[in-house]
Amino acid sequence: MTMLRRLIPAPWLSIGLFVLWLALARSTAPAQIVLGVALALVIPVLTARLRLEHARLRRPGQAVRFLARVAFDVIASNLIVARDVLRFRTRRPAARFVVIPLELRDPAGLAMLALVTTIVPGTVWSELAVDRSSMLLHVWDVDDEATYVARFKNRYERPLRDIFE
Amino acid sequence: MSTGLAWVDVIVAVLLVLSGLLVLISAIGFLRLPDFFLRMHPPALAYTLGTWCVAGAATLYLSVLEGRAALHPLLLPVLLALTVPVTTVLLARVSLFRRRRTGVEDTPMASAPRPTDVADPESAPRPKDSTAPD
Amino acid sequence: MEALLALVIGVLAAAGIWLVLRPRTFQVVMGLALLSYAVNLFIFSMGSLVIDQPPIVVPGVAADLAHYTDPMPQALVLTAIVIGFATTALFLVILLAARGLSGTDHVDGEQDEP
Amino acid sequence: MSLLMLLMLPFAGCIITALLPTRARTVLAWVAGIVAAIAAAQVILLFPQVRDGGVLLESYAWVPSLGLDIVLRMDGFAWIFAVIITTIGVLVCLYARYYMSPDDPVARFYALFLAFMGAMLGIVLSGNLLQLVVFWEATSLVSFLLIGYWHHRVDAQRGARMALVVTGAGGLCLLAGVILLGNIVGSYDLDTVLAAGDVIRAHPLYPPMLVLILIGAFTKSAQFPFHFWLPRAMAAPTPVSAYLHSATMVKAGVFLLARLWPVLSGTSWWFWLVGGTGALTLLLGAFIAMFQNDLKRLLAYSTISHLGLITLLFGLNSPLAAVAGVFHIINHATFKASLFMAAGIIDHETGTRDISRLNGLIRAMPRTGTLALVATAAMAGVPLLNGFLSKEMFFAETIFVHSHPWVEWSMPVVATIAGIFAVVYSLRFGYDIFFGEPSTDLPRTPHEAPRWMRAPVQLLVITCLIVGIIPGLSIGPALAAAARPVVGGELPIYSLAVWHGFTPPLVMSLVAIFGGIAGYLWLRQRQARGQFLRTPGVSRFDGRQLFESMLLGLTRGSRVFLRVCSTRRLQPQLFAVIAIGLVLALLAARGVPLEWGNRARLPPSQSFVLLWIIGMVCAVGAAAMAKFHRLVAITLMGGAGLVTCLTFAWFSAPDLALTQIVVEIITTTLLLLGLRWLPMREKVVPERDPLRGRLRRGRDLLLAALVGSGMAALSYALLTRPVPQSISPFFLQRALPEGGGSNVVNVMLVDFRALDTLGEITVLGAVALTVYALLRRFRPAAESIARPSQQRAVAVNLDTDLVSPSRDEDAGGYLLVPAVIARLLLPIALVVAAHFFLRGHNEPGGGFVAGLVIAIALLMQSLMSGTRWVEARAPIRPTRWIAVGLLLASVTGLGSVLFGFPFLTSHTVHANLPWIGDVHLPSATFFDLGVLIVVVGATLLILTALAHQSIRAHRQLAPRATTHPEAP
Amino acid sequence: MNTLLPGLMIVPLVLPLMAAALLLLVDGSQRRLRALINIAASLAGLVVAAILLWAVDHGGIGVYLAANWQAPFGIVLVADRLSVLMLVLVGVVSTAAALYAEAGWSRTGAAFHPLFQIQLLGLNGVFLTGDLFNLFVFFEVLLAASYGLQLHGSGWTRVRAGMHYIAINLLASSLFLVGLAVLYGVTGTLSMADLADKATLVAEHDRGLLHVGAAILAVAFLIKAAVWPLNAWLVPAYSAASVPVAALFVLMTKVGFYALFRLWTLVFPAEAGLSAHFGGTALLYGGLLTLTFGTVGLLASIRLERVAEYSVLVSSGTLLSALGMDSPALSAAAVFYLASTTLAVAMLFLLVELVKRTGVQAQAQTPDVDAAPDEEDNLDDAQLPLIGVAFPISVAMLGLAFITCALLVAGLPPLAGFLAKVALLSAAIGPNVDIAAGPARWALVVLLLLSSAFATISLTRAGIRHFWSKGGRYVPYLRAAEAGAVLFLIVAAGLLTVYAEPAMRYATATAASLHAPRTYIDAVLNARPRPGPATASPIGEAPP
Amino acid sequence: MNLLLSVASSFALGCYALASVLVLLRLVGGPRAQDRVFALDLLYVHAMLVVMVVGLRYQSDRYFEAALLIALFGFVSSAAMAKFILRGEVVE
Ligand code: NA
Ligand code: NA
Repeated sequence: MTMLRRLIPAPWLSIGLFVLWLALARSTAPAQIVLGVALALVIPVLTARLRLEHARLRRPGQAVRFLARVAFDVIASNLIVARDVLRFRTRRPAARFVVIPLELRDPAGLAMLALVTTIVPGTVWSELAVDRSSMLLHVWDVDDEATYVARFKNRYERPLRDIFE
Repeated sequence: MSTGLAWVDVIVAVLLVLSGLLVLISAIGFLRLPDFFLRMHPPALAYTLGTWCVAGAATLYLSVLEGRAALHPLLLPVLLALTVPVTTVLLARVSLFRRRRTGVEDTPMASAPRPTDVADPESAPRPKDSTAPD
Repeated sequence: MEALLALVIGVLAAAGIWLVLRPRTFQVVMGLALLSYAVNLFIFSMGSLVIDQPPIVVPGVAADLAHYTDPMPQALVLTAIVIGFATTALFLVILLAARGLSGTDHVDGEQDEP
Repeated sequence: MSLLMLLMLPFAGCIITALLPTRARTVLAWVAGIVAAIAAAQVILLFPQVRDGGVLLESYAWVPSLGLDIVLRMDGFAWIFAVIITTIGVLVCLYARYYMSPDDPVARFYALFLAFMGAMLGIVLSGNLLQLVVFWEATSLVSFLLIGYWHHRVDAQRGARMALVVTGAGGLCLLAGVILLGNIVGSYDLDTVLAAGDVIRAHPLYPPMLVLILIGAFTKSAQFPFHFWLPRAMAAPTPVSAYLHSATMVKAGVFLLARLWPVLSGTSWWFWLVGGTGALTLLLGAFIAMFQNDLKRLLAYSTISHLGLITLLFGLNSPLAAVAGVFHIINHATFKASLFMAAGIIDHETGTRDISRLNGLIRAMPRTGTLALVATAAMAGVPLLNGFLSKEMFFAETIFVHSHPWVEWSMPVVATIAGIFAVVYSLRFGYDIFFGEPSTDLPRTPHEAPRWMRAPVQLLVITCLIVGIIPGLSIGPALAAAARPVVGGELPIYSLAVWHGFTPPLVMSLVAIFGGIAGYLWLRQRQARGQFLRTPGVSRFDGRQLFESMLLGLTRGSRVFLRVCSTRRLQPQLFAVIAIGLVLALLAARGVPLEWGNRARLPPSQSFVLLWIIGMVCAVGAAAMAKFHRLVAITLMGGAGLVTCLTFAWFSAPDLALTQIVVEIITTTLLLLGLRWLPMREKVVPERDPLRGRLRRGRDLLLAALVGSGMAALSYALLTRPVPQSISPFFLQRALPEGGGSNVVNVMLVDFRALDTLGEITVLGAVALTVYALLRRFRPAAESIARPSQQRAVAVNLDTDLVSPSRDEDAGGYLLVPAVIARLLLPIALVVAAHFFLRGHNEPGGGFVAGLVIAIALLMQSLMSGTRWVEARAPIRPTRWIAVGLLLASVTGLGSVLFGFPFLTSHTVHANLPWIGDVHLPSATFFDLGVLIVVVGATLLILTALAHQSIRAHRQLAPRATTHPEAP
Repeated sequence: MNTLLPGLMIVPLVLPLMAAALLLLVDGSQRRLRALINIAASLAGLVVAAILLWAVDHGGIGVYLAANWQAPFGIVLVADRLSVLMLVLVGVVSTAAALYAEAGWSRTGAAFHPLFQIQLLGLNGVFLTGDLFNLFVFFEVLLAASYGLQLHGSGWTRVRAGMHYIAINLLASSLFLVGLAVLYGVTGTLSMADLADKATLVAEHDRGLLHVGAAILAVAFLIKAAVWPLNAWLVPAYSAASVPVAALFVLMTKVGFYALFRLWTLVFPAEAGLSAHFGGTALLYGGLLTLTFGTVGLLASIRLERVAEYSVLVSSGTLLSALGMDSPALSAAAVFYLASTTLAVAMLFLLVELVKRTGVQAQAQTPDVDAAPDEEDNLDDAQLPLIGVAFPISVAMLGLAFITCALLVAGLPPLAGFLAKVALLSAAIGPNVDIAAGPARWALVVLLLLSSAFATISLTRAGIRHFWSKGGRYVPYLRAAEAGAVLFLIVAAGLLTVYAEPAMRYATATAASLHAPRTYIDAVLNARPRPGPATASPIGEAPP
Repeated sequence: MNLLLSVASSFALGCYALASVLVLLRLVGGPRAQDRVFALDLLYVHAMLVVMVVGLRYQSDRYFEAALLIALFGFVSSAAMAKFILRGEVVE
């Protein structure tokens, strides 16, 4: 186990790299597979010390579901923000900063949260408390802050805690 | 420039047009919105759906053209999603820092303990004398 | 298109030259960088200006200049870009050293002579 | 013993003496004297061979293609000179043994003395005019060192330098003249030249050539107006004066006049130039000599006068005069050398050379006094002494001058007046020193000089007497032998006798003698009254002052010239480069009107028009902002770079687009790293002269606009021309079959033009090393040593994530998200790099882009997690990477040499592996790997060297920070 | 050239490159090893260059097809008489400089040795390459290394001079690129030999563009050759450079001249029709102006290093004027002069520092000869004793070396410098001496003589100041490496003097072949790659 | 030649170019540094889109790598600038 652990310190990363290689190579020829496996094995070992320590993906299945949800949110928000931009003169969105208390502490999870808020139009990750106990979010259009916070935590933070912690 | 399959062409065309419009709207928003934090929202249109549309179009188009699954264009939105937060997170922090430094108190702090950027906003140099770039 | 590319080259060159002639070291380094854009585009424009004919040979396509763009200027520009990068880096560091040693960012280390 | 041996002997002696102990003056004198004596004996023994017009000739090839060979040639004239040089050389060696102080480091003296003897022999034995110039300049140089022998004395320094500059410059003129002469004749060989008199005199370039050669001769022989160096050269030790400045070196000039007399003389140019200069010098030298108070100075001016006399004789265009000239050369050498030696003895014994202080010495040193008086009489032209004979011949010649009536009339008068002057100064030398009340306040108590110190003087004086009394028997044959070559082989009829009857010359002699005595008495009277203590009237002829002020003026003028014609400022230099480039390009285009070509134009694309407009706006914006808003300028330049990249991509240059992007990113980061050490905003210094500033900016703007337009026009002209018959199809055809890759650009980089790439990565490596070396000693500007204002604004005792995030071992603070993402991107970037590297040969990519991808990925880690964090985990040593990369690339290149192919020839290994199939591994891949490694190493070296400055600054600031209360 | 020797042509490139890489790998503490590698590599370069010189002189032009591609497609290395002569000069000067550097200069900053070798690579590359763009690359190699070496030791004067030097050279590089791009755009080739052929075929209405390209290129070269008024960078840059580097830099101005000489004789020979001697007048007058400037500068020079720097300008001016006159005889003289002046000025640069060590003790400071008060004559012993002051051995040796060097620099007899001057003067005056030969010829003659005279004046002035002093003098220490380096150059100059005839013959042959470039062109274009596996294997088919 | 795709891609390219011009106005006009940096970041994204669409238009897969590089590294310059504005130095 430890031997395998040392050989493949980050299995998910290795898989990701292997897929990345095949996609880049645009081929599944034997030679490319051999090369892909080699890179997927070698690179994580080489970069082991430069990676985030203790980062672990615990629930891959949930991760996939989470990403699908985010994708949906992205598309929906895109349309909303596009509409709001076009009619900005007549109706201004109720943009404001929202403080969101956090239970998520894992750096990878927090990064993922930042990533999600960034790519979902309508939210901008602005600041994280020093002790990671809360974050500041700029929101494009929010009616009720409390509702929004609850929805946000439920929709994004909880799944991420499940996945990373 | 054609796959020979009409439905593919139509889908690709629609996706391209959609992408163009989204990017244009995002740029309009970026140019016209009055506040920096407001301006940070519309660009997401460009690097999410604007890109997704093109990536989807390319994937579809190339796959049909080459007769095999050409999934590599999809790497672009993925990589973009990974990298774009770096700049936006930093820029948001920049904007907050500068607002607080110049004493604009309309931005709340994240929580207690307060991550204060400036010891005493009053004693901070005025923007005119500031050596910070603008 | 050709006229416009020529115009771009001209504007880049003019901007670069203008900066190169300025008295501040930082202006000079920016000028040299802009000038290198102009020069690279200039070399590039010596080849045939064609669209979608990269010099990557495809079996079955006649290997001549009617089907591929001229690879030579590209090879030259590639080398020139690298060398330009290196020299910009060097000039930047010199500029910093000069700044530290002379206390001013004037190219001569002193303000204009009377 | 051949002539070559004769010539080499003094030089050999020079080396031997130089190696002997420096104060062993007796040994040194013996060695030098023996060398000189052997040479003298050798020369004298050669007399039978040259007596009847025989010529000894030896030739050694040196540079035949320049016409410069070592030709040693001895005829009677050269022989008599060689005799003078060697015999007086022996005497001076002996004399110097006693003259020089026991504490003097005389090895140098004797070495230089012998070297001079060799050089002088070289002149007289030259059978090739270029060779003559060689030895000519050698005598100038050695005389410089001899005059400056007592180099701690300023007079010696100045005198030496003046002598060198005047005679050296004269030598250069002589060189030019000789080369002209050689080109007229077609040879530098003396015999050939001597046979070409008619051609030479008829040549249109004869006057300039003559003038150049004469300048050489006149400077050496101290003729007016170049005479002034000789008195100054008296700062030399007296043996040097006796040898160089009376007997030998100053005779080189008249030697040359005599040597070339057969071919150069006989024209009115010659008569006026040579005769005129001689006459002037004769008079002037004698006149000034009368008023000198320094023994050696007096002798020096007398020498000038006598040299003028000889010059005048040669200038008279008459064979008889030429014979007289030769005769006077010999006579002057004997009496003047002895006089110098006597003066040296007096100086040596009394400690002074001041005539006004020296009186009645005949009592203290009767023998020396007697000898000196005889020699003085010879100098004055008293009968029964050799000086009288040649002077008599001179007087005779002045009477028979055929020229302008005015000249015919004035020549004897001039000669007589000069004779009077000579008697006056001779009396001053003789009577003033040796007679009268003995002086009592001399630095040393005078007594007779050692016997062997007087011996050389004795010998010379005896010679004067013998020649003076029995000229025909003693000097007759030698003079005939010497004069024959000078007059071109046919001697005129002359008689060497003391008594020719009561002739006009005798009358002139008598007038001179009695007039001289009268003049002396008159002058003494006046000087006793305090008059005429300095030379009256000729101070304006003082060439020395003229020379010195000319030299000083020239030096000052040259500095002004340099200030005007050069600059230490950068902007004018850059302006000159650009402006000259523009002007030359415009001039080159002139004559052929610039026409646009007729190549089919590309259809315009609106989107690209827009993009290019963006690019241009960015470029202009960057230019406008670079002064006060550096960050903005960098941002705008990024925009311009991006548009450039898109242009490459659009116009079928994917490789360029890739490279441009990564280079752009690295450059921007680099500039930002540098920006840390520049103050954010410059103080706006009000311009001292706003109008001038505006004018300058207007001028620069105009130039920039002109160059821009020029570049645009040039590129448009070329863009619209039909493509020339380029060599490029070759690359397209061979890339795949022979280069083993379908990406032609990459195949060019690693195969067709791999040498370029090798050079390019070397450049990268060299620059990185330079940057590293420079930054190791980096000292930031005072105002940027402190932490940036953004960081200072954050109080250290506040609990904020902005206080140095690098304290966190893991990602933290405001950099948490960026750091996590950056670390995830690293493996991704490595896969991408591998992708670019491996496909580069066939598709866009390659080692360079791959290397930069890796470098950026690593840079990103430093950016987000701090350099120290990265270096603790990835101990990369960039210099090693550079070295390994360069080695790999060159070893790969050498691999082909092992197989007998040229450097960098690409080979491909083909293999068929089970399951995987055909594998092609071109050697170019290893070359490209070398490129990759160098690129990673060099880029990282530059970036980390720069990034380390911040760490250093933090470390230096750390002690200061601890004085503040710090948060836990 | 026989079959074995072309293989040697790559050594001047590979040797310094690999030496540089090795030097980077050798730990900084192993000084001896570094010094050994550096000197050995330089010396080996000299030996190889000497063999090449012999081979080229006896066997004709050597052509090396790098990467086995035929000209004009691949990059060709060409060893003709001029280029191997330059290689030999690089070898001699670099060996001396490498030796000298070990006395201390190599330790005053980082990466001296690798940069030194890279500089040699650049120089050798410039002289060997037959390809215009490759010439650019090697220019950049030598410049990149020279930037590093120039800045070696840091300090404000160095950095300021370096900044100016670099800025101007970067601009020059841009001009180089633009010029060569235009030439490529007009002729479609980069091989110099092929360029010579193609240039004759350029259509009438394109010839103006060809000339524009050549003119822009020429400006780039002229900056390197330090033509006036583009030479203001030289004096500060050279005087700021450390001693061995300054000696090496003497070769740098020769690079600009070499490039002009090579290209102009190839592309614009007398047979080039409308383009014959293109720009010759500009070169001539540029050269004369430079010569004037350098000559005046010599006179103005008080400090010895200034004399050396202005001597560089004098050589440049002389060479350019000779090139501009476009006469084989003058070119031959120029080639000989090139060799002698390079050795001479390099030696002078090495001597500057040593000579300065003879600095007189403070209380016995001798005023400048010119500025000394005009004293009354020393008639009395009381004023100053008539007893000489002995020279310590080291000063005596130094003095001899200085005199030798001064003779070489000023072109005084009997050394090679004089022979070169005679050759130049003789060629400038010409065998059919004609007063109407043109003012330029006579101007050249006058300037040549003046430069000698002024060099004599300022060298004497400097010599007096450093060697002749009123009072006490420090006995300078001379390290073996320093003395060895100077001696090495003296021996080289001595050989050039003694073997002046073969050297002159060589120079004449060099000039003759440069003025009849057909042999060069044919040699390059007719060289065929070695058939091998790469060329033999058919498309897409793997050999068994 | 499929007119539909040609028009659609031209339209998309036109939109990108126009959008870039708008972004350029922010880049030039600011008002603050963060606006400019954000604008540069956006320009990179636009450039990537342009490259992709051009590739699509010419049915070429060779433009993909350029787009890939922009997607992967386009943020580095702007991130470095952001950090510079925030901290006054890029690497601490
Ligand atoms: Na968002
Ligand atoms: Na007296």
